[in-house]
Amino acid sequence: MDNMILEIYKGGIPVIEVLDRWYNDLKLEGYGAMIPFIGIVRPDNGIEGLSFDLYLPLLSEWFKKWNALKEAKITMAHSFGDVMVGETSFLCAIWTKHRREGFKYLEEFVEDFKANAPIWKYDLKNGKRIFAGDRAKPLPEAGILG
Amino acid sequence: MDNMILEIYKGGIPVIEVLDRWYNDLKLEGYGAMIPFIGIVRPDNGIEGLSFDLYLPLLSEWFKKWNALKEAKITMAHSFGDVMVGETSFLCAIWTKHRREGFKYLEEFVEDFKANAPIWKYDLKNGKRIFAGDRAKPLPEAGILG
Amino acid sequence: MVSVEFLGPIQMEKKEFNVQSVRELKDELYKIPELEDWLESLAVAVNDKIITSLDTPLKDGDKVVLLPPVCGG
Amino acid sequence: MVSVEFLGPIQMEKKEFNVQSVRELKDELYKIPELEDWLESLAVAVNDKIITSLDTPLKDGDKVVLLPPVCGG
Repeated sequence: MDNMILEIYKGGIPVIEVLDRWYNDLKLEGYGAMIPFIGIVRPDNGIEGLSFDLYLPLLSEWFKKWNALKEAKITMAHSFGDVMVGETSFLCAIWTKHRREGFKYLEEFVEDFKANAPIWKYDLKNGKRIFAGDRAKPLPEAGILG
Repeated sequence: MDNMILEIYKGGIPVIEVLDRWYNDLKLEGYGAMIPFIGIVRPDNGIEGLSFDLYLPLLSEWFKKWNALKEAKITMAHSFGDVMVGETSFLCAIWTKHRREGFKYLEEFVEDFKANAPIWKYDLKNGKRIFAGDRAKPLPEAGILG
Repeated sequence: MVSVEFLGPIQMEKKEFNVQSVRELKDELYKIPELEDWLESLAVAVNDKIITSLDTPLKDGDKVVLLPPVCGG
Repeated sequence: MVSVEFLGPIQMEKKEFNVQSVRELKDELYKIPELEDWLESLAVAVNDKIITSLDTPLKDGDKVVLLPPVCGG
Protein backbone atom coordinates (compact mmCIF):
# COMPACT_ATOMS: atom_id res chain seq x y z
CA MET A 1 0.00 0.00 0.00
CA ASP A 2 2.85 2.39 -0.72
CA ASN A 3 1.17 3.49 -3.91
CA MET A 4 -1.19 6.37 -4.24
CA ILE A 5 -4.74 5.53 -3.30
CA LEU A 6 -6.84 7.80 -5.49
CA GLU A 7 -9.67 5.98 -7.19
CA ILE A 8 -11.97 7.45 -9.83
CA TYR A 9 -15.38 5.97 -10.60
CA LYS A 10 -17.85 6.62 -13.38
CA GLY A 11 -21.10 7.33 -11.51
CA GLY A 12 -21.79 6.62 -7.81
CA ILE A 13 -18.99 5.07 -5.75
CA PRO A 14 -19.58 1.49 -4.53
CA VAL A 15 -19.02 2.72 -0.98
CA ILE A 16 -19.15 -0.49 0.98
CA GLU A 17 -17.06 -2.46 -1.49
CA VAL A 18 -14.36 0.24 -1.42
CA LEU A 19 -14.42 0.59 2.37
CA ASP A 20 -14.22 -3.20 2.70
CA ARG A 21 -11.12 -3.32 0.53
CA TRP A 22 -9.42 -0.35 2.25
CA TYR A 23 -10.25 -1.67 5.72
CA ASN A 24 -8.92 -5.14 5.03
CA ASP A 25 -5.80 -3.86 3.27
CA LEU A 26 -4.83 -1.53 6.12
CA LYS A 27 -6.29 -2.84 9.36
CA LEU A 28 -3.09 -4.66 10.32
CA GLU A 29 -0.76 -1.75 9.53
CA GLY A 30 -0.79 -0.36 13.07
CA TYR A 31 -3.28 2.46 12.60
CA GLY A 32 -5.62 2.78 15.59
CA ALA A 33 -8.17 5.01 13.91
CA MET A 34 -9.78 4.89 10.49
CA ILE A 35 -12.03 7.87 9.80
CA PRO A 36 -13.93 7.77 6.52
CA PHE A 37 -15.88 10.64 5.07
CA ILE A 38 -18.80 9.74 2.82
CA GLY A 39 -20.35 12.51 0.75
CA ILE A 40 -23.91 11.57 -0.19
CA VAL A 41 -25.98 13.41 -2.83
CA ARG A 42 -28.84 15.16 -1.04
CA PRO A 43 -32.26 15.76 -2.64
CA ASP A 44 -31.86 19.56 -2.54
CA ASN A 45 -33.73 22.00 -4.80
CA GLY A 46 -35.58 19.19 -6.52
CA ILE A 47 -32.47 17.77 -8.19
CA GLU A 48 -32.39 14.23 -9.50
CA GLY A 49 -28.68 14.03 -8.89
CA LEU A 50 -25.34 15.71 -9.44
CA SER A 51 -22.81 15.32 -12.20
CA PHE A 52 -19.07 15.91 -12.14
CA ASP A 53 -16.20 16.71 -14.45
CA LEU A 54 -12.69 16.33 -13.15
CA TYR A 55 -9.23 16.97 -14.50
CA LEU A 56 -7.18 13.98 -13.45
CA PRO A 57 -3.62 15.25 -14.08
CA LEU A 58 -4.04 18.10 -11.61
CA LEU A 59 -6.20 16.07 -9.24
CA SER A 60 -3.40 13.50 -8.93
CA GLU A 61 -0.86 16.27 -8.51
CA TRP A 62 -2.94 17.85 -5.75
CA PHE A 63 -3.36 14.51 -4.00
CA LYS A 64 0.38 13.74 -3.99
CA LYS A 65 1.16 15.98 -1.03
CA TRP A 66 -1.50 14.21 1.05
CA ASN A 67 -0.12 10.87 -0.04
CA ALA A 68 3.30 11.88 1.24
CA LEU A 69 2.25 12.37 4.89
CA LYS A 70 4.36 10.43 7.35
CA GLU A 71 2.01 10.03 10.31
CA ALA A 72 -1.20 9.44 8.37
CA LYS A 73 -2.45 7.52 5.40
CA ILE A 74 -5.23 8.94 3.23
CA THR A 75 -7.27 6.99 0.72
CA MET A 76 -9.76 8.66 -1.59
CA ALA A 77 -12.33 7.98 -4.29
CA HIS A 78 -14.34 10.40 -6.43
CA SER A 79 -16.95 10.11 -9.14
CA PHE A 80 -17.18 11.62 -12.57
CA GLY A 81 -20.38 11.71 -14.60
CA ASP A 82 -23.82 11.37 -13.06
CA VAL A 83 -24.41 10.49 -9.39
CA MET A 84 -28.03 10.23 -8.33
CA VAL A 85 -29.65 11.29 -5.04
CA GLY A 86 -28.68 8.88 -2.25
CA GLU A 87 -25.53 7.81 -4.04
CA THR A 88 -22.00 8.81 -3.01
CA SER A 89 -19.71 10.99 -5.12
CA PHE A 90 -16.83 11.49 -2.67
CA LEU A 91 -15.30 9.01 -0.27
CA CYS A 92 -12.09 9.27 1.67
CA ALA A 93 -10.57 7.70 4.76
CA ILE A 94 -7.93 9.01 7.14
CA TRP A 95 -5.75 6.46 8.91
CA THR A 96 -3.74 7.52 11.96
CA LYS A 97 -2.25 5.92 15.03
CA HIS A 98 -4.32 8.08 17.39
CA ARG A 99 -7.74 9.63 16.99
CA ARG A 100 -6.79 13.28 17.46
CA GLU A 101 -4.45 13.42 14.46
CA GLY A 102 -7.25 11.73 12.58
CA PHE A 103 -9.77 14.49 13.41
CA LYS A 104 -7.23 17.13 12.42
CA TYR A 105 -6.27 15.54 9.11
CA LEU A 106 -9.86 14.75 8.20
CA GLU A 107 -10.88 18.38 8.45
CA GLU A 108 -7.71 19.73 6.82
CA PHE A 109 -7.90 17.24 3.99
CA VAL A 110 -11.58 17.70 3.19
CA GLU A 111 -11.34 21.51 3.34
CA ASP A 112 -8.27 21.47 1.10
CA PHE A 113 -10.10 19.13 -1.24
CA LYS A 114 -13.09 21.48 -1.42
CA ALA A 115 -10.89 24.49 -2.14
CA ASN A 116 -8.33 22.97 -4.50
CA ALA A 117 -9.43 19.78 -6.21
CA PRO A 118 -10.05 20.45 -9.93
CA ILE A 119 -13.60 19.14 -10.01
CA TRP A 120 -16.74 20.77 -11.41
CA LYS A 121 -20.23 20.05 -10.16
CA TYR A 122 -23.52 20.19 -12.05
CA ASP A 123 -27.10 19.79 -10.89
CA LEU A 124 -29.19 17.27 -12.75
CA LYS A 125 -32.63 18.85 -12.90
CA ASN A 126 -35.50 18.11 -15.25
CA GLY A 127 -33.10 16.08 -17.32
CA LYS A 128 -30.67 18.99 -17.73
CA ARG A 129 -27.05 19.32 -16.55
CA ILE A 130 -26.63 22.78 -15.02
CA PHE A 131 -23.29 24.09 -13.69
CA ALA A 132 -23.56 24.62 -9.90
CA GLY A 133 -21.89 28.02 -10.12
CA ASP A 134 -23.47 29.21 -6.87
CA ARG A 135 -21.51 26.56 -4.97
CA ALA A 136 -18.26 26.85 -6.92
CA LYS A 137 -15.23 28.89 -5.84
CA PRO A 138 -12.31 30.16 -7.87
CA LEU A 139 -9.09 28.29 -7.17
CA PRO A 140 -6.72 30.16 -4.83
CA GLU A 141 -4.41 30.87 -7.78
CA ALA A 142 -7.27 32.15 -9.97
CA GLY A 143 -7.53 35.73 -11.19
CA ILE A 144 -4.34 36.40 -13.11
CA LEU A 145 -6.35 36.82 -16.31
CA GLY A 146 -8.76 39.23 -14.60
CA MET B 1 -34.69 4.75 12.32
CA ASP B 2 -36.17 6.77 15.18
CA ASN B 3 -34.93 4.21 17.66
CA MET B 4 -31.64 4.31 19.43
CA ILE B 5 -28.78 2.92 17.41
CA LEU B 6 -26.43 1.51 20.02
CA GLU B 7 -25.22 -1.96 19.17
CA ILE B 8 -23.16 -4.21 21.42
CA TYR B 9 -21.10 -7.10 20.08
CA LYS B 10 -19.31 -9.94 21.80
CA GLY B 11 -15.78 -9.73 20.35
CA GLY B 12 -14.70 -7.72 17.30
CA ILE B 13 -17.35 -5.70 15.48
CA PRO B 14 -18.22 -6.89 11.95
CA VAL B 15 -17.34 -3.42 10.67
CA ILE B 16 -18.28 -3.68 7.02
CA GLU B 17 -21.54 -5.51 7.68
CA VAL B 18 -22.59 -2.84 10.19
CA LEU B 19 -21.53 0.07 7.98
CA ASP B 20 -23.39 -1.51 5.05
CA ARG B 21 -26.58 -1.71 7.07
CA TRP B 22 -26.26 1.84 8.50
CA TYR B 23 -25.39 3.31 5.10
CA ASN B 24 -28.30 1.67 3.33
CA ASP B 25 -30.76 2.48 6.09
CA LEU B 26 -29.88 6.18 6.16
CA LYS B 27 -28.51 7.21 2.77
CA LEU B 28 -31.88 8.47 1.55
CA GLU B 29 -32.69 10.44 4.70
CA GLY B 30 -31.23 13.70 3.40
CA TYR B 31 -27.90 13.63 5.20
CA GLY B 32 -25.07 14.88 2.97
CA ALA B 33 -22.23 13.60 5.12
CA MET B 34 -21.68 10.31 6.88
CA ILE B 35 -18.51 10.27 8.98
CA PRO B 36 -17.68 6.94 10.61
CA PHE B 37 -14.99 6.44 13.21
CA ILE B 38 -13.42 2.99 13.35
CA GLY B 39 -11.26 2.15 16.36
CA ILE B 40 -8.86 -0.64 15.49
CA VAL B 41 -6.83 -2.60 18.07
CA ARG B 42 -3.15 -1.76 17.54
CA PRO B 43 -0.31 -4.19 18.24
CA ASP B 44 1.15 -2.02 21.04
CA ASN B 45 3.38 -3.29 23.86
CA GLY B 46 3.27 -6.82 22.52
CA ILE B 47 -0.43 -7.31 23.25
CA GLU B 48 -2.44 -10.02 21.54
CA GLY B 49 -5.58 -7.95 21.83
CA LEU B 50 -7.79 -5.95 24.16
CA SER B 51 -10.74 -6.99 26.25
CA PHE B 52 -13.67 -4.90 27.47
CA ASP B 53 -16.27 -4.85 30.20
CA LEU B 54 -19.17 -2.48 29.87
CA TYR B 55 -22.14 -1.51 31.99
CA LEU B 56 -25.06 -1.32 29.60
CA PRO B 57 -27.65 0.51 31.74
CA LEU B 58 -25.41 3.56 32.12
CA LEU B 59 -23.97 3.26 28.61
CA SER B 60 -27.50 3.48 27.17
CA GLU B 61 -28.30 6.37 29.49
CA TRP B 62 -25.16 8.21 28.37
CA PHE B 63 -25.96 7.60 24.71
CA LYS B 64 -29.51 8.95 25.00
CA LYS B 65 -28.47 12.59 24.87
CA TRP B 66 -26.55 11.99 21.64
CA ASN B 67 -29.52 10.15 20.25
CA ALA B 68 -31.70 13.18 20.90
CA LEU B 69 -29.75 15.59 18.65
CA LYS B 70 -31.91 17.37 16.12
CA GLU B 71 -29.42 18.25 13.40
CA ALA B 72 -27.37 15.06 13.50
CA LYS B 73 -27.86 11.33 13.75
CA ILE B 74 -25.31 9.19 15.55
CA THR B 75 -25.04 5.43 15.31
CA MET B 76 -22.65 3.43 17.45
CA ALA B 77 -21.36 -0.07 18.13
CA HIS B 78 -19.00 -1.34 20.84
CA SER B 79 -17.51 -4.67 21.79
CA PHE B 80 -17.38 -6.52 25.05
CA GLY B 81 -15.05 -9.43 25.72
CA ASP B 82 -11.91 -10.07 23.70
CA VAL B 83 -10.99 -8.13 20.56
CA MET B 84 -7.78 -9.17 18.85
CA VAL B 85 -5.15 -7.00 17.13
CA GLY B 86 -6.49 -5.72 13.79
CA GLU B 87 -10.10 -6.11 14.89
CA THR B 88 -12.40 -3.22 15.73
CA SER B 89 -13.83 -2.58 19.20
CA PHE B 90 -15.52 0.80 18.63
CA LEU B 91 -17.45 1.99 15.61
CA CYS B 92 -19.65 5.03 15.26
CA ALA B 93 -20.97 7.19 12.46
CA ILE B 94 -22.09 10.81 12.46
CA TRP B 95 -24.75 11.82 9.95
CA THR B 96 -25.29 15.52 9.19
CA LYS B 97 -26.62 17.63 6.38
CA HIS B 98 -23.31 19.48 5.94
CA ARG B 99 -19.75 18.38 6.56
CA ARG B 100 -18.76 21.01 9.13
CA GLU B 101 -21.38 19.99 11.69
CA GLY B 102 -20.18 16.47 11.06
CA PHE B 103 -16.57 17.28 11.96
CA LYS B 104 -17.74 19.08 15.10
CA TYR B 105 -20.03 16.31 16.31
CA LEU B 106 -17.54 13.58 15.52
CA GLU B 107 -14.92 15.13 17.76
CA GLU B 108 -17.37 16.10 20.51
CA PHE B 109 -19.00 12.69 20.50
CA VAL B 110 -15.81 10.64 20.54
CA GLU B 111 -14.21 12.78 23.25
CA ASP B 112 -17.36 12.56 25.36
CA PHE B 113 -17.41 8.82 24.78
CA LYS B 114 -13.80 8.48 25.92
CA ALA B 115 -14.44 10.50 29.08
CA ASN B 116 -17.86 9.21 30.07
CA ALA B 117 -18.79 5.85 28.62
CA PRO B 118 -18.78 3.18 31.37
CA ILE B 119 -16.37 0.81 29.67
CA TRP B 120 -13.25 -0.84 31.05
CA LYS B 121 -10.30 -1.90 28.95
CA TYR B 122 -7.84 -4.74 29.53
CA ASP B 123 -4.70 -5.76 27.68
CA LEU B 124 -4.49 -9.37 26.59
CA LYS B 125 -0.85 -10.26 27.05
CA ASN B 126 0.76 -13.67 27.40
CA GLY B 127 -2.72 -15.11 27.79
CA LYS B 128 -3.54 -12.80 30.73
CA ARG B 129 -6.24 -10.10 31.01
CA ILE B 130 -4.63 -7.04 32.64
CA PHE B 131 -6.60 -3.85 33.47
CA ALA B 132 -5.28 -0.96 31.35
CA GLY B 133 -5.18 1.37 34.35
CA ASP B 134 -2.55 3.61 32.76
CA ARG B 135 -5.01 4.57 30.02
CA ALA B 136 -8.11 4.80 32.23
CA LYS B 137 -9.51 8.02 33.68
CA PRO B 138 -11.88 8.55 36.60
CA LEU B 139 -15.35 9.59 35.49
CA PRO B 140 -15.99 13.35 35.89
CA GLU B 141 -18.30 12.61 38.84
CA ALA B 142 -15.75 10.35 40.55
CA GLY B 143 -14.13 11.15 43.86
CA ILE B 144 -16.98 11.56 46.34
CA LEU B 145 -15.79 8.51 48.27
CA GLY B 146 -12.20 9.84 48.35
CA MET C 1 -30.61 -3.69 52.50
CA VAL C 2 -28.81 -1.91 49.68
CA SER C 3 -27.02 -3.96 47.03
CA VAL C 4 -23.61 -2.75 45.89
CA GLU C 5 -21.99 -3.90 42.68
CA PHE C 6 -18.30 -3.40 41.86
CA LEU C 7 -17.84 -2.90 38.14
CA GLY C 8 -15.01 -3.56 35.71
CA PRO C 9 -11.62 -4.41 37.14
CA ILE C 10 -12.62 -4.50 40.83
CA GLN C 11 -12.48 -8.17 41.67
CA MET C 12 -15.26 -8.34 44.20
CA GLU C 13 -18.66 -10.03 44.35
CA LYS C 14 -21.82 -7.98 44.77
CA LYS C 15 -22.46 -7.19 48.46
CA GLU C 16 -25.38 -5.98 50.58
CA PHE C 17 -25.17 -3.23 53.19
CA ASN C 18 -27.61 -1.94 55.78
CA VAL C 19 -27.12 1.82 55.25
CA GLN C 20 -29.32 4.93 54.94
CA SER C 21 -27.11 7.18 52.81
CA VAL C 22 -24.11 7.15 50.52
CA ARG C 23 -22.12 8.66 53.38
CA GLU C 24 -22.89 5.65 55.56
CA LEU C 25 -22.03 3.35 52.67
CA LYS C 26 -18.69 5.13 52.28
CA ASP C 27 -17.82 4.34 55.89
CA GLU C 28 -18.59 0.67 55.30
CA LEU C 29 -16.55 0.56 52.11
CA TYR C 30 -13.53 1.95 53.97
CA LYS C 31 -13.55 -1.17 56.12
CA ILE C 32 -12.77 -3.36 53.08
CA PRO C 33 -8.98 -3.51 52.52
CA GLU C 34 -9.24 -4.66 48.89
CA LEU C 35 -11.06 -1.41 48.02
CA GLU C 36 -8.48 0.92 49.50
CA ASP C 37 -6.71 1.70 46.22
CA TRP C 38 -9.96 2.17 44.32
CA LEU C 39 -12.14 4.37 46.51
CA GLU C 40 -10.97 7.83 45.55
CA SER C 41 -11.27 7.15 41.83
CA LEU C 42 -14.78 5.68 41.88
CA ALA C 43 -17.98 7.20 40.62
CA VAL C 44 -21.22 6.15 42.30
CA ALA C 45 -24.56 5.40 40.66
CA VAL C 46 -27.78 4.81 42.58
CA ASN C 47 -30.44 2.96 40.63
CA ASP C 48 -28.42 3.65 37.48
CA LYS C 49 -28.15 7.41 37.93
CA ILE C 50 -24.73 8.79 38.75
CA ILE C 51 -24.91 10.84 41.96
CA THR C 52 -22.54 13.51 43.25
CA SER C 53 -23.55 14.01 46.90
CA LEU C 54 -22.65 11.89 49.89
CA ASP C 55 -25.98 12.94 51.35
CA THR C 56 -27.90 10.97 48.75
CA PRO C 57 -30.34 8.85 50.78
CA LEU C 58 -30.47 5.10 50.30
CA LYS C 59 -33.45 2.89 51.02
CA ASP C 60 -34.17 -0.79 51.14
CA GLY C 61 -33.85 -2.33 47.67
CA ASP C 62 -31.72 0.45 46.16
CA LYS C 63 -29.03 -0.69 43.79
CA VAL C 64 -25.64 1.01 43.95
CA VAL C 65 -22.91 0.49 41.37
CA LEU C 66 -19.34 1.67 41.77
CA LEU C 67 -17.53 2.70 38.60
CA PRO C 68 -13.73 2.68 38.43
CA PRO C 69 -11.79 4.79 35.87
CA VAL C 70 -12.99 4.17 32.34
CA CYS C 71 -11.39 3.72 28.95
CA GLY C 72 -13.64 2.75 26.09
CA GLY C 73 -12.87 2.55 22.41
CA MET D 1 1.68 26.88 -31.27
CA VAL D 2 0.31 26.56 -27.73
CA SER D 3 -2.78 24.43 -27.11
CA VAL D 4 -5.39 25.79 -24.73
CA GLU D 5 -8.05 23.62 -23.12
CA PHE D 6 -11.16 25.00 -21.40
CA LEU D 7 -12.17 22.76 -18.52
CA GLY D 8 -15.44 21.96 -16.81
CA PRO D 9 -18.42 24.16 -17.59
CA ILE D 10 -16.77 26.32 -20.26
CA GLN D 11 -18.40 25.13 -23.43
CA MET D 12 -15.54 25.60 -25.85
CA GLU D 13 -13.38 23.30 -27.94
CA LYS D 14 -9.61 23.18 -27.42
CA LYS D 15 -7.88 25.97 -29.37
CA GLU D 16 -4.32 26.76 -30.51
CA PHE D 17 -2.64 30.13 -30.13
CA ASN D 18 0.63 31.55 -31.42
CA VAL D 19 1.84 33.28 -28.23
CA GLN D 20 5.10 33.60 -26.28
CA SER D 21 3.76 34.21 -22.75
CA VAL D 22 0.66 33.91 -20.63
CA ARG D 23 0.31 37.69 -20.93
CA GLU D 24 0.06 37.40 -24.69
CA LEU D 25 -2.39 34.54 -24.31
CA LYS D 26 -4.51 36.70 -22.01
CA ASP D 27 -4.80 39.34 -24.75
CA GLU D 28 -5.97 36.69 -27.20
CA LEU D 29 -8.51 35.26 -24.77
CA TYR D 30 -10.03 38.72 -24.27
CA LYS D 31 -10.97 38.69 -27.95
CA ILE D 32 -13.34 35.73 -27.41
CA PRO D 33 -16.79 37.01 -26.32
CA GLU D 34 -17.92 33.67 -24.84
CA LEU D 35 -15.05 33.83 -22.33
CA GLU D 36 -15.85 37.27 -21.01
CA ASP D 37 -17.74 36.11 -17.92
CA TRP D 38 -15.17 33.46 -17.06
CA LEU D 39 -11.79 35.15 -17.37
CA GLU D 40 -11.40 36.75 -13.97
CA SER D 41 -12.29 33.56 -12.12
CA LEU D 42 -9.96 31.23 -14.03
CA ALA D 43 -6.78 29.58 -12.81
CA VAL D 44 -4.13 28.77 -15.39
CA ALA D 45 -1.98 25.65 -15.63
CA VAL D 46 0.94 25.26 -18.02
CA ASN D 47 1.92 21.66 -18.71
CA ASP D 48 -0.21 20.65 -15.71
CA LYS D 49 1.40 23.00 -13.21
CA ILE D 50 -0.70 25.90 -11.95
CA ILE D 51 1.13 29.18 -12.58
CA THR D 52 0.64 32.56 -10.94
CA SER D 53 2.54 35.00 -13.14
CA LEU D 54 1.47 36.54 -16.43
CA ASP D 55 5.16 36.60 -17.36
CA THR D 56 5.31 32.82 -17.53
CA PRO D 57 6.84 32.09 -20.95
CA LEU D 58 5.11 29.78 -23.40
CA LYS D 59 6.81 27.82 -26.16
CA ASP D 60 5.74 25.70 -29.07
CA GLY D 61 3.98 22.54 -27.87
CA ASP D 62 3.09 23.85 -24.40
CA LYS D 63 -0.27 22.79 -23.09
CA VAL D 64 -2.35 25.35 -21.19
CA VAL D 65 -5.52 24.45 -19.28
CA LEU D 66 -7.94 27.01 -17.89
CA LEU D 67 -9.74 26.04 -14.69
CA PRO D 68 -13.03 27.68 -13.74
CA PRO D 69 -14.30 27.79 -10.12
CA VAL D 70 -14.34 24.34 -8.52
CA CYS D 71 -16.68 22.39 -6.30
CA GLY D 72 -15.86 18.77 -5.65
CA GLY D 73 -17.43 16.36 -3.23
